[in-house]
Amino acid sequence: MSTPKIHFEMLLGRMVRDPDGVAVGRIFAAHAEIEGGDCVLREFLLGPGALLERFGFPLGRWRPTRVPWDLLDIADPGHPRLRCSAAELAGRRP
Amino acid sequence: MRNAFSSSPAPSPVRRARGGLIALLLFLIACQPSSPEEQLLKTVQPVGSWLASLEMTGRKWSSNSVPASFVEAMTASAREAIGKAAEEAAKSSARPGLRDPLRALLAEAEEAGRDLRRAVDQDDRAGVARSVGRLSALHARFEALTKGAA
Amino acid sequence: MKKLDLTRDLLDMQVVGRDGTKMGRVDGLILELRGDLPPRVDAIEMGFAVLARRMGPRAERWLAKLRRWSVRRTASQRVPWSKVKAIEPHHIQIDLDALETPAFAWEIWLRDHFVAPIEGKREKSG
Amino acid sequence: MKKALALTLGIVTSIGGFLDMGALATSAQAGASYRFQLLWTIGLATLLVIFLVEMSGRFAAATRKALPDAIREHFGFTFWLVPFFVLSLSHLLVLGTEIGGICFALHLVSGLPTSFWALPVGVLLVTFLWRSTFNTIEDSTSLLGLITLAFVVAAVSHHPPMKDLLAGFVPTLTAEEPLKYWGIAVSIVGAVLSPYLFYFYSSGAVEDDWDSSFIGVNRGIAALGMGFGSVVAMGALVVAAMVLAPRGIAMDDYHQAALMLTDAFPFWGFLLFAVGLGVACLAASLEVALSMAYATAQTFGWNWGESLDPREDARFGAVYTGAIALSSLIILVGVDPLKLTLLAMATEAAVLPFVALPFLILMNDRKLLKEHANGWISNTVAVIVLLLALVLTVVSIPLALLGGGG
Repeated sequence: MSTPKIHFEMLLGRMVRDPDGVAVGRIFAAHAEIEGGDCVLREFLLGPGALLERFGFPLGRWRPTRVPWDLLDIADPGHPRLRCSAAELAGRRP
Repeated sequence: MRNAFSSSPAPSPVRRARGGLIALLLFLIACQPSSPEEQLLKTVQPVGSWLASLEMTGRKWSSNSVPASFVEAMTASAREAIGKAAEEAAKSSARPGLRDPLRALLAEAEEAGRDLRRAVDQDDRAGVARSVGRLSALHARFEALTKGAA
Repeated sequence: MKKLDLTRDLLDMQVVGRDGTKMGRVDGLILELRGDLPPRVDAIEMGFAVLARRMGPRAERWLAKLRRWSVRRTASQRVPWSKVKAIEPHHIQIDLDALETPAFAWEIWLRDHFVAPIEGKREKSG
Repeated sequence: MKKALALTLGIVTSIGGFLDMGALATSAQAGASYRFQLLWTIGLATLLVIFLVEMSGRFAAATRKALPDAIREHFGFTFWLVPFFVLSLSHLLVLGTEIGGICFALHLVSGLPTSFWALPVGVLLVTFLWRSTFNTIEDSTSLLGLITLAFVVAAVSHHPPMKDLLAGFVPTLTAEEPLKYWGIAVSIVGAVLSPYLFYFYSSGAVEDDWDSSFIGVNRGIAALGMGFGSVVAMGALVVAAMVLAPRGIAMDDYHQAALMLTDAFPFWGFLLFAVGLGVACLAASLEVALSMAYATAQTFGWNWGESLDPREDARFGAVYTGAIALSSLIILVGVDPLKLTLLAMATEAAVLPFVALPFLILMNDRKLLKEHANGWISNTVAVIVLLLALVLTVVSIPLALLGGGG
């Protein structure tokens, strides 16, 4: 059990930057799934949209930026880094 | 009001707005009574209400509506308030024509309050009736004086 | 497969012990980073130390000073995910007895030093 | 039957929240200085408070959660921390004024100085809270509270001129001494829209364990309970307008208010005022102390509940005990009750947005409330309250210090 552990709550409100330091948005929510008794993190939600969603507010045109877990490096909760460029992330989104 | 002007490095807009508003209100207050006469009238304004309260208290005691202890408390706070006004009046630079009769009246008012208290302590109903009459006369004079000047 | 919103459904939720006593809140979540596998919630954390950390480093140092007077063995408590029995909209059920956890140290201390002396052996009616 | 009895929660909330020291003092002050001109502020405040109380009750019934509970859960600890802290401070001040009110009432009947009563009253409050369950508090205070109807009886017996009375419900924008006028207006709204009202009511609903079947009843309770408080407050205003104003007595001191009822009830009036004030403030102190304990326990997820034995929720008990001790201290050192009241009401008004905004957001969370979420009417009112709250926050403190003080 040498796997690193981090405090999830310390991620909240942190600004996510891509490798070039471009700001993508702040983390306000994260979706997980229960599988086989485990609670597994699937994606992070960034930006004001994420905050609105968390408050259960009618979203309107504010949509959260969704980042799949494997695209976000959270080893240092203080400075979450995107594993791809902001542009790529924008491209991925439907 | 320190909190409003609190010297935090970067005051938020709200703070600044509140600070400004307080400043404005203070400004309004500060220059409301412009002349010393108006200032004097403002400081003695509550006295009218206190005279009325003392009169009512006296009457109510005579009709057994309030206990003596209440008269005691009422006269005490009245004397305090009137005394404060008297001090201010003494300092005032208003024209003697207004200030001196007011000061005389305030002195009388304090005395009348004391009389009421004494009369009640001695359960002297006639005395209470007398000071009630005196208080209402004082109140009328006070109104005439302040209204006339204003 | 049940979906969970970690901030909405888990963090800051009421934690209820085996016997139904309110034990505290989910003040923090420990994520286990598993390399190629998605991160997994390893434990829920409760306690003032966790809250202080959320408030920032200054608060954390400040609390560390206060700890001297605390009657609690630990300022925070980790409940492994395996102990989490149910995640309900109203609370989170865990398979622990509140009285056995440090979360209740203060409760018990107050009961012994503060309530009991004043209350005496009174039996509550109604 | 249980639902009918639930009305007591409304009444006690109203007596404690509406008829507290602040509301009575400001109503009397308004009547004494402006006769009926400020009736509209009580009317407005009542309307708003009914809606807000209904919302907090509906929320509790639909989610089985009290407000502080839900706010921490929903907005996270870091969001809630500051409002929680500020609210606790204002709660302490308010508790101080209420305890001051009880002490003043005792001073009236006993002749002993107000500060003399601070400690006995503090001890009495704590013992009462320790010994009693939530229901006994509800029933006893709402029963005792009926005494305050004396203000209404007195008001009616004075036959106030109907024309002026009705005119009073139309805001007057041109009053002499506008600063004082608006100062009192703000204080009245601030005194009525007390944050602890909503904490207490929603926590109370959870204690009485309401479920969604109470949502209908809750409307009636909110309207009746708050209506009761409102009528008494208006009664106080009218009596002051009929008794104090004509004699030229303004309220510079609580002693002057004590004369209010002696015209209508020559023999009992003085005692009735003292008892009425004492009861209202007693209910209010219990309410504030409890809602402070509720808010704290719920924020940290401790065991809470007035119906539990203090052994079962020692921390909950410790909070209200500590709060009462601190607040009694304020009175013990002999702070002028009227000044304290005005300050407390100003802080209450100032913290209102902290409560109103999260409240408004929560009430619109359809995932949480489903079909019970706010409709457009409630939302309009909530938004009005929010805007009003922001205005109050900006003006309350200066106005209370400069104008409201008279």
